[in-house]
Order: sequence, then C-alpha cells, then structure tokens
Amino acid sequence: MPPVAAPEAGFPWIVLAILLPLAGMVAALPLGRHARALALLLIPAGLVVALLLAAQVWREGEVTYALGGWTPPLGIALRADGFSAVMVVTTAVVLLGVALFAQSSFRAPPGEETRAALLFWALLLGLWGALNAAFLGNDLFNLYVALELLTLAAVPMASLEARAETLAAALRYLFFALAGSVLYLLGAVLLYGAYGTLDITLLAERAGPEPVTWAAAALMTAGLLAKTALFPLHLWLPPAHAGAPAAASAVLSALVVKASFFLVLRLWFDALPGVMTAAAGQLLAALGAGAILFGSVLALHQVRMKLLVAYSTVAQLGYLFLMVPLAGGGGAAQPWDAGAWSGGVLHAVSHAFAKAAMFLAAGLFLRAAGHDRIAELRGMGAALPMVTLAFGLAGLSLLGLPPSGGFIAKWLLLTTAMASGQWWWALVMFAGGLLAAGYVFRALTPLLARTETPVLPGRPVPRHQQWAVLGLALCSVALGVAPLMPFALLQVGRPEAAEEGIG
Amino acid sequence: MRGALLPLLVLATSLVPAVVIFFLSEHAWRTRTAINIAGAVGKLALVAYMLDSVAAGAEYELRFPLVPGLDFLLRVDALALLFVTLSAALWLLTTIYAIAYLGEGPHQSRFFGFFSLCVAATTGIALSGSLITFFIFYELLTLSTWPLVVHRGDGESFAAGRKYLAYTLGGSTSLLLGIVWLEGLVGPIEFTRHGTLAGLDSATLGICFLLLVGGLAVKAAIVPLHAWLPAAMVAPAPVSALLHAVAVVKAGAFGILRVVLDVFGIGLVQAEGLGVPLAAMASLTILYGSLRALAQDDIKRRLAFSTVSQVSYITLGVALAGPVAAVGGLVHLVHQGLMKITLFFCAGALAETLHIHKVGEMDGAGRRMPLTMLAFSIAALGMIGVPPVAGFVSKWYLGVGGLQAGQVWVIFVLAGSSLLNAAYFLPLVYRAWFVPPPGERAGGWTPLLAREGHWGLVLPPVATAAVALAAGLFAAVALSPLGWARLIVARDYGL
Amino acid sequence: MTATLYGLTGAALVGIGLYGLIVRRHALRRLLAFNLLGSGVFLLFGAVAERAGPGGDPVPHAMIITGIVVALAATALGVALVLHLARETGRAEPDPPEG
Amino acid sequence: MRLALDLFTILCVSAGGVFFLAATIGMLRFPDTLTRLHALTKADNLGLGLVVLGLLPRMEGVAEALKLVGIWLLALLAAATVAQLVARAALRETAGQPGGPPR
Amino acid sequence: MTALWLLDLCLVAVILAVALSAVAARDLFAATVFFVAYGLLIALAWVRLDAVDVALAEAAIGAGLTGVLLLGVTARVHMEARTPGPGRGMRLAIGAGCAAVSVALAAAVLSLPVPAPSLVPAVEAAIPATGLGNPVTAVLLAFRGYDTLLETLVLLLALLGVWSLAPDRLWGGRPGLRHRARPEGTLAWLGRLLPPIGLLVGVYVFWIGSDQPGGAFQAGTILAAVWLLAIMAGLSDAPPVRSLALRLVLVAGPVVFLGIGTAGLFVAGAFLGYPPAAAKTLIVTVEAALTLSIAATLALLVAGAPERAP
Repeated sequence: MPPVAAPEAGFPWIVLAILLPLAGMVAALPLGRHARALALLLIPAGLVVALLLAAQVWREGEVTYALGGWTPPLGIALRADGFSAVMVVTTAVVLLGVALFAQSSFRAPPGEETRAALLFWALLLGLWGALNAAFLGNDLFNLYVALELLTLAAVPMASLEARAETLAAALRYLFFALAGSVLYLLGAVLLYGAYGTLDITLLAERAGPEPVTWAAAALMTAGLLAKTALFPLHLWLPPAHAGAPAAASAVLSALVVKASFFLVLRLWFDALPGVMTAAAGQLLAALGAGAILFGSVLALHQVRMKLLVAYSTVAQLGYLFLMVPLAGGGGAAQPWDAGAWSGGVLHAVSHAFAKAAMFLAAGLFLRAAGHDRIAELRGMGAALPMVTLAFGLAGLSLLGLPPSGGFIAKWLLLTTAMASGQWWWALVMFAGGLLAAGYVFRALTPLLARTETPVLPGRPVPRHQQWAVLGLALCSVALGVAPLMPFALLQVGRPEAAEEGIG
Repeated sequence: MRGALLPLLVLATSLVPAVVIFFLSEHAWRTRTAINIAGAVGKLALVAYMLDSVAAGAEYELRFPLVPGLDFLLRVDALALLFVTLSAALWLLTTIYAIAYLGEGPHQSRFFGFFSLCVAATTGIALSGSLITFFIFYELLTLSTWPLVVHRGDGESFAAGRKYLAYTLGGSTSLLLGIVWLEGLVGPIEFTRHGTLAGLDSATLGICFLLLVGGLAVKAAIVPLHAWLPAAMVAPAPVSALLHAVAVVKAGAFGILRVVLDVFGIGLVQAEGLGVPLAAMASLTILYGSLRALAQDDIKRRLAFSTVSQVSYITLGVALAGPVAAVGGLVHLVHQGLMKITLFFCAGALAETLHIHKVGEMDGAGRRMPLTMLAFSIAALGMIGVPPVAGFVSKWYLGVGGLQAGQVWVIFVLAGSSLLNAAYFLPLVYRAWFVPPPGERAGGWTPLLAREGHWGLVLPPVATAAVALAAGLFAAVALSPLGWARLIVARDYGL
Repeated sequence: MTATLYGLTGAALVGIGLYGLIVRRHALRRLLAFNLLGSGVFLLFGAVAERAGPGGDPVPHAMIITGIVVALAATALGVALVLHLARETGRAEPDPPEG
Repeated sequence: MRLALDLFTILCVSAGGVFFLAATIGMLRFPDTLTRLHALTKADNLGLGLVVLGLLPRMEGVAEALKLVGIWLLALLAAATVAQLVARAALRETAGQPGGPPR
Repeated sequence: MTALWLLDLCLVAVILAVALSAVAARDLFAATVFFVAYGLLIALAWVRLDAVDVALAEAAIGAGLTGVLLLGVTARVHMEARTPGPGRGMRLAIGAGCAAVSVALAAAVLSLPVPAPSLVPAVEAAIPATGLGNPVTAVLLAFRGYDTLLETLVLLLALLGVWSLAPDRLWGGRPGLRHRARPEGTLAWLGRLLPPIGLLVGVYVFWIGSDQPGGAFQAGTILAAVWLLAIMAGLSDAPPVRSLALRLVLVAGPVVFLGIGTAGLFVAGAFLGYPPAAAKTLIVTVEAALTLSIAATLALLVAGAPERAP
C-alpha cells in the first residue's frame, strides 16, 4: 500500500522535538569550535518546540505520528501523550539551566578547539535527542535503540574528566547499562514472537496474561531497573554520577535515569496493563522501599557532597516506584482520579529540577572551595548565599516539604496509600522524608556555620552560574506552588491502568 | 472579588518584604528597616480594616486549586483574625526591638528575611481555611524558624537547631500521617464544612485525633514534647520573643484549636471522650512547666518553661468543651502573647544593657532600669493572675468554665499554677525593686541612676505591658480580646 | 523444526553469556561475554523470524542487523575504556580490588 | 549423464573431505608450529579445491561457478599470507626476540 | 531431510562448545580466538535460518570487526584479572541461575503460538511502494528507517565517546598506533593486492543490497576492513581527528538521511517518507552516503582514540 496520507493536520512538533537535537549533534562535530554556540542556540529553541508540543497535546489530546507514513505494526509510530509532553518539557528546562551553567565552564579559548568543549556540547545534544526519542517513541525495539543512544551518550559524559576512578566508574556503568539493554531486548524478542508486533498500543490490545508475556515482562523490567539503578542494582550510579563534571552529573542524575523509569511505566501501564499482577507491583515497590532506606542511610554517611547527592538520587528513585502498587488505589473519596500515578510523575519531575540544582550547587561549592568535603565547607553559606539558598530549596523537594513540588507529589501518594489501605507504603515515605531531612540538613549545617574570618571563594564563581542554579531550584518550588497545569496536562491520554490499577 | 484579595494582601505584606530583604545587601540597613516597618504597618492597617467588617459578619475567602479537587484556601473568619491581630501587632513592636537589639550584627539581611518569612507563615497558619493549607504554612514555619534558631552559627546554636528540627519534623510527620489518614477516607477537609468526620468509626477517630494533636503538641510544647523550647533559648532575644511567645508556640496551640473546633467539632470530641485526656495532658504540662521554671537560674530558660506551662491554658480551655472555658482558652491566646512578649523584651533589654542573665544578678535592676522593670512587673503580675492585668481575665474564665463543665479539679490546677507562677516571678520583682544594686549601702535610698537601654529596647515592652493592662481593664469592650473571643464562641460555634 | 532448534541454542547462549558477564572480573572477558549474550538474543530473534515460514520474516532480520551494529558500537566504547583504564591504573577491572 | 555428474560430485567432495580430515589430524599430531602450518595450508586448500571442483557441475550458471572459484582463490591467497605471518611470528618467538608484531 | 537435520545438530553442538570454551578459556588470547571462530559459526547458523543479510552482517561485524577490536586490545592490555572472581560455591549458584534463565527462555520459545504471527504479508504488500527487491533493505531504510537513523547516530556517538578518552594535549591528533611494515614483506604485498578486490566486493555488496542480500552496513564494514588492512600494512595512516574532511565524511550519512527524511516531510507527507516515484533512487542515495560514513566510523572505532600528534 502506498504511504498513508499525511497524518492528521497540525505541524509535527513531535518530529521536530527529536530532529532538532539530533541534527544539532550531527552538525556539532564538523562545526568544532562553534559547537558551543550551536548548542546555546538550539537548546532555547528546543524549549520553545517542547512547549508548543505540550500545547498541541493540551489542545488536541494524544498526538500520534506514523514515521514515513507506514502505520504500525509495519512502521514505527511516535506518540506524545500528557506524560511524555511533561517529560519533554522538563528535559528542555533542565537542559536550559545546565547549558546556562556550563556555557562558561566548557568554553574553548577563542579560535581554538579543545576536547572537553567540543565533546561536552556534542554529547549533551546527543543525550537530549536520545531522551526525546525515548519519551516520544511508541515501538519497543525503537525504544531499545533510543536507550542505547542514551547510554552511549551518558557513559562518555561520566568519564569526561578521564581520571582513573571516573574511567572505572564509566566502565561499570557501561556494563550495567549494556546488561540492562540486552535483557530488555530479550523481552522485546519474546513479545514479538508471541504477538507479531512491538508497537505499544497494538500490544495493549493483543497481549494477554500468558507465560511468555510474564517472562518477557520480567526480563524487560529487570533490564530497565538495571538502567534506572534501582536498589539492588544501584552500585554503578554513585561513583559514575559523582565522578562526572558538575553539569554532566546534573543531567545524568536528573534526566538519564528518568528515561528508563519512563519506559517501566510505559511497559506496566500502557503496553501490558492486563499482564502485570498486583504482587509484581508490591515487589517493585518493596525494591523501591529498599532503595529509599538503603540510599538515605548511605547518603547520611558520605563525606563528599557530590557522593551525598548521588546517593540521594538512589534514594529518591525508590519513591518513584512506590507509585506502581498505589496506582488505582484512590477510592471514591478523592475528588481527583489517578492520584498516585500523577503524584509519582510529579515527583519525578520535581526531583529532576531539584537534583539538577543540587548537583550544580555542589559543583559550584567544589569550584569555590577546591574540594567538596562537607565538613570543611564551613562558612561557604556567607560566601555563596544564592547557591546555599538554591541547595536548601532543592533539599525541600527531596524532603517533600512545602512549598516544593515534592510535597504535592508526596501528598497525593500518601492520601492514595491511606485510602487504599496500603499504609505500609506511607510509613516508608515518612521514613524516607525524615532520613532525607537527616542528610540535607547535615550538608546545610556547615554552610551556615559562622567562621571567624569570612570565607571568600577560592576561584570566583560567575553570577550567571549562580542564577542558573537558583532558577532550577525555583522551578521545583514553582511546581509545588502551581501544580495544576502539569497535573491537568498529565491526564491527557492517561492509561486506564493508572486509574483502575494493575492486575 | 475584592474580598478574595484581602487575605492575599495580608499575607503579601510579610511575604514580599521577606523576598525583597533576602536580596538586599548587608549594609543597606536603612531600606531594610523602611521595608520592615512599612510591611508591619501595612499589615496592621489591613487587619484593623478587616476587624470591623468581620465583626459585622463579612467573610473574605481566596481559593485556587492546587490539584483539581484539592484547594489552597485562605479564609478570614473571626478565630483567624484573633491570631492575625496578635501577630501583626507584635510583629511591628518586635521589628523595632530587633533593629535596636541587633545593631550592626552580621547576616542581618538573612535574619530579617527569615524573620518576615516566619511572620508570613504565622499569618498563613491563622488564615488557612483547609487542612492542606494549614499544613503548608505549618511546615513553612518550621523551615523559616530553623535558620533563626541557628542564626549565631556556633556549635551550641546548631545543637539547639538539631534538637528543634528533630522534634518539629517528627511532629510534622505525625501530623501529616493523621491528616492523610483522614483525607484518605473522607477527601479534602475544609474548616467550613463541619461534621465531615461523622461517619468514621471511633477507633480511627481516636488514633487520628492522637496523631493530629500529637503533631501539634510538639509546637504547642505540651509535655513530653516540649524539650526543644528551652534549648532554643540560645537564639537572639527578638527570636525568642516573637517566635517562642507568639509565632511557633501559638501556631501549635492555634492548630489544636482548629482541630478540636473545626475538624472534629466540640460535639464529636466530647462524644468520643477525647476531651478529658487532652485536658489532663494540658494540666500536667501546666504544673510541670511551672515546677521546672522554679528550678531555672537563667532568666530566659525560666521564661521558656513558663511559656510551656502558660500555652497549655489554651489547650485546657478548649479541651473542657464548655463555652466559658473555650472563651477563656481563646482569650488567653492573646493575653499570654502580650504578657510573655513583654517579659522576653525586658529579659533581652536586661541582658543587652546590664548584661544580666541570671536571676541572682537582678539586684536593684529596678533602680537602674525603672521603665523596663515596671513593664516586667506588670507582665509578671499578669502572669500570676493578679487583676486588673489581662492574665486574671483568662484564668477567671477558665476557672468558671471548668466548674461549668463539671471538672472541679481544674480549679485546683489553676490555683496551684498561679501559686507556682508567683513563686518563680515574685523573687525577680522583689530583687529588682527592694534589693539595692551591688556595691551600694543597704537601706539608703540613692537617687535613681536611671540607665535605660536604647529607646528601641524600652518602648516595645512598655507598649505591650500597657496593652496587657488595657486588655484587662477594658475587657468588657466589644473590640477587646475578651469581647472578640466571646463573639467567636457565640457566633461561629454556637455554644 | 530448525527454527526451534536454533531458538533453544539462542536460549543456551544467553545463559552462557550471562554467566560469563556475571562471573568474569576481567573487563575484556565481560565484553566478550556480553557479545555472546547479544548474539544469543539475536539467534533467538532469528528463530522467531524463521517460525513465520520459509524465507523468514524480514522485519526481525532488519532489527537484528541494527542490533549487531549497536552491539559493536558499545563494544568499541568498552574496549576504548578498558584500554585507557589499563593505561591509567595498570589493571583491567572496573571494580577496585576488594580488601 | 546426470548419474555420471552426480557420481563425480560425490567422489570429489568425499576426496576433499578426506584431505580436510588429514589436515586436522596433521594439525593435532605435528610437534611444532611450522609443521602444523604446513599441514594446514597444504591439505586444507587442496581439500577446498576438490570440494569446489565437485560442486561446479551443480551450479546453475557460469557466473555462479566463477564466483565459487573466486572464493577458492581468495581462500588460497589468505591462507598463504597468514601462513607466512604466523611462521615469521613463530620464528621470532623461538629465536628469543621479543614477540613484536611480525611485520 | 535428515542430512540437513544432522548438519544442524552438529553445527549447534560446535557453536555451544566454542561458546563455552570462549567463556571458560584460561587465557584471554585463546578466548578471543574462540570468539572469532564462534562468530563465523553463528554466520553459518544465520544461513541455515534463511537470513543471509544477517549472516553477512554477523560475519563482517560480529566475527570480523569485533574480533579485530578484541584482538587489538588483547595485544595492548597484557594483564590478567587480579581481583578474585566469585568463589566456587558462588560460581555454581550463578551457573545454576543462568541455567534457570536459559531453561525459562527455552520454555518460552517452545510455548510461542503455532501459527506464528508474521509481518511477511504486510511487507510484501508495502514493498512495491519502495521499488526495492530485498525486503530486509526495504525494512531497514523505509518501513523502519527511523531505527536505522538512530543506529547511525549511535555509531557516531560511540566514536565521539571513544575520542573523548584522548588526553587533552593530543586532541586533534591521529588515532591508534603508527603501523610500519617491511616494504617488501608479505603484509605489505597483501596490503597492496587485497584492497582493490575488497573495494570491488564492497561496492558490489552495497549495489546489490537493493534487490539481493547485502546493503549499507555489510558493505560499509567490508570497506572499513579494507581501510584497516591498508593502515595495518603501513600503506596509509589514520587521518588526524581535527581534519574537517574526515568529519564531513563521518557525518555525510546522517546528514543525507536527515536531509532526505525532512524533504520527505514536505514531499511525501511524512518524516522519513519517500515519494513512491523516486523512492528507489532516494533510498540508494541514502545508502551510498551511509555506506561511506559507516566505513569511516567503523574503521576509526577500531583505530581508537587519538594517541599521536596530528
């Protein structure tokens, strides 16, 4: 059959959202010295495209796009529902903050091209394209290739400062990521064998609770959990994220681990809702609870600030998976539906902003003090008041205290937990909140301590970097003050399982 | 629509200064002072305007949805206005006092930023119309007071800060658990719709009541959750004055008022038999607080334990579930604030001017700082319950209320506590006035060597003492705290 | 029938590859095991394609070619990391020697 | 005619098989690298030649046949050069020189 | 048919044996040689599974280039693992676990539905619009062209990742070691004789890819192998990383693919769509550019990060 008539009207922002960053990466290599300028041009444009895509999804509901005109199961389709639109916008905003931050630390002297300058910007654009491809793809094998693109952009980012420990961390990261991808592919192969398609929407219609589908789901989830660094598969994350340069670790912790989390939700809620049993949901949440407790306790014992923030990522990722058994537990009393599902996603978004701000702040402290041993950062609060404020605001979101986005997410998850009688998950969240208070205030105390001689930053910290950090932290707070718009956008094209629950 | 703007404006008058001051440089003290005073006066004006319109029955409400179905609600009702008036008036005086007290101390922008933020949180707590709004501002209060407690930045204040955080975050966890449990079962709870909890079984109600009041008891410093209050005395005097006399402690008590009066409703509390244990706990705190105050040598720690005991009067009033006792509790919210802040102001002035920290060093203080000590004495007498100062009025109503509710033991608690108050306040007053200052011949009446502190340290305590006296003398006036408390109990809760 | 035989072989190769990936400490051997695991998965996919009748299903074949190229890219990056790690530390294992 | 051609194919391919067997046994039994190389290159190439010869009549067109012979020639070329390089490396090893890349 | 069945059994047995010895080999060099042999056997298996395109790709990329990569680094990384692997008991447990995974997979394969779902009819229906004969190339470049686009970017990113490991002072330099060969030596002779044949075969495989098994990736790999042989024979040297010409060759494939894909947006109504009339010519152009870029990228991936001054 000839290519299908043009997909329904409306400019294909969904294609541009992927095309822009990937074309940027391809152009960055020959542009050499000017790669930084190209990136600083494309990233704001990308934010505009993301917002227009979100507006299109908001107006017209779910946007699907058959690439090349070939409709699934033969061709590959892109799908932008509320969830992916929110993630694409979050990615664009975080990247804007990171780019604003990194434009001075990754700048080649005029007329010359340095390794770090060219490669940071090229890899950042590649990473961004891979993230958008993962958020907007609707074909499981295509998502496998997008995940590989993401891994191959993230691993060199982790080892950009080619020291011994970052190389070892990057290598361990590569092994975990590759093992995860192969297991994911194995699951996809079984699904293709059983149902003849890998398109998520078609799979939702065809997939039934047979042994093959359980095996495939187990393998794919195991693979994705390895890439999301959920406890007990989290060993690679702290050294990799702490070793990377500040701008890179911000993107790694805030966004890269979210892509595989996004795919777990796509798999469990969109592709195979009927297949997943409630027990599997409880197991996933149990791993999440383990991550929260394990990650927080380890974060409490860290000496270096970047490692503390990295372990806090391990803990906060646990929160995201608590939402899986809670989805659909809203019950009649709640005036909003799919509370837990939306709460989990809002937590992912607010964590992205907060974690990016925290890593960038830690990077600034490292740059100003020459080291990031927490105990010896005394008086840095006076030297860098804005950065300390940003670190504190970001800490709020991790604690789930108002006025941060984390609070609204925690509130939705808690009310659903209590309404559906699963009170043990509520206790886990409380324990996580208190432990998070432990390590955030442990990091804040030396900053606010008063020293006899006022501490001056060793190397001057440019103002725009401080504004970038504060901006990201304020985004997380803004999500807490006005969560209505993101919450409503999330409901567009929301999977039914998000409301009825799994299994 | 104009009505919806007023609560937002009241909130903004302390939120906006907070944000602006944060970004002010350290030595721009003139602009900082101007902004502070303007904010305080603006709030006072707005409150004054609302006082008479709410008395006439008007209601102002601002509602915007956080999440479809879950609304952020600011509502100005009579009870809210009671607390807002108190905090607005005292914020103005405390700002003047703090400016004088801190002088050229470091990190002033940070201090006044968090100071205004803390008042904004207190106003928010007062104006909140739903449990989630209340919880948001309740947590904001913790977060804005912690930097003030650790303002000095030395080891001791960080230890106090850590203890403060441990208690308050623990309390907020139990509060959140209670709220979430209730809201999980009955959906978002607002203070206007009474009787939403009628359908629940008594076991859940009991546990939720325990969780809610337990969480609030931390800030209301009810025994055994009071230990953070004396420890937080290391903070500078204005902090302990505003925070521990007006903002933090009152927030806890106000929260208990909201929970008992609006969330559960007095009828349900009585039906479930939760009133009596709460009253017992309050009484235990009253006595325990006074006893511990007796043993303290440091003036500020003695005042801290006195606060622990005095705040529980409010809880006692509400727990007794009679209309008169409720009026007593409500009016004590204001009276205790006025009197306690005067005592803290004077203690701060004494420490700052004459470097007196211990009770033993009070000899002849009256001779050297007559005005400050006069205010101190009035407030001390008021605390003991000596008429005509305001303290007597609230104790009188509590006593009558207790009798009315058939709880005779309340009288003995009140009497015992008054005696203890006398036991730990009178020595200070006696030393100040009747014992000559050290290095003087006994018995001789030397001319008054008045060496009052900076006017900013003297004026506020005198003003608050005068208002406390007026609140006692003109209690019958409709706009007096007692009149307003009666209005609240009669109109809003129909008791 | 041949499809099922090769499918079982693919399953066996996945087991062998997984074993090598977990047990071996030397990074190059783990990369080699990863390639075995990958080719096992692709063989399984080829068997699935062959079950669709003589001549096989071209769509999985295209996916397998894509998979092989991606596996090579990942191996190349792994090899480069091992090379530079060995030059920096004189050892070829990502994990620091325990104890 | 068909039968003769089939007979010819069977004969040639089985002869090729024998030569491959011989090469394998040679490789296993011979003492050192050089002799093993000798067995591998000689016997394997001859075996392959015979097999190709045997398959020629079964090819459809001349192009197919030429491709088959082309493959055989390439195999010969590869075997020859590899044998040379491995031999040089073996000599370098046995003569005690550091085993540098045998160029 | 029993003879073919017998061949399959033998092939499978040998494959498993070689795979096990590759994992269990004591010395790294032996493991790598076993791996190369394993790659060739798997290529045979692909022929048995009627997937000739994949057989070509597996032989060229799986066995060939991956083998060269591993051999190259084995020569330069001489040390065996010093961190002790898991103990005996642990090894058995992991072995049992992996065996369990295999058995579960086997069971899953056996329980796949008998009328196996297939996209063959869909492909046969859609292939005339692309004007191609070889269905695999049609899927690769038309129906699932987006996968292939991402895949070429994966290659480019891998190359950037490898280059990112170079020391800062050597940035822009030439990758890999400088290979020298005795001018009259056999390797130099092979380096002069084979490349022309290789080029011919590479272009043939690329050209025939539209209608017969073959295509951009297999051809690209052959051309990369030819270039590597020339480098190893010392006849040519890896180009400096900063040379613009090299970078343009590297990005030629993705740029042409993206360009034609975006043009498709306006002409054929969908991104990566081809107007039916000019579908074949466009696809072949894209394949040509891809072959060029893939050849350069794969060769440089094997050469490694810049190690010498430009």
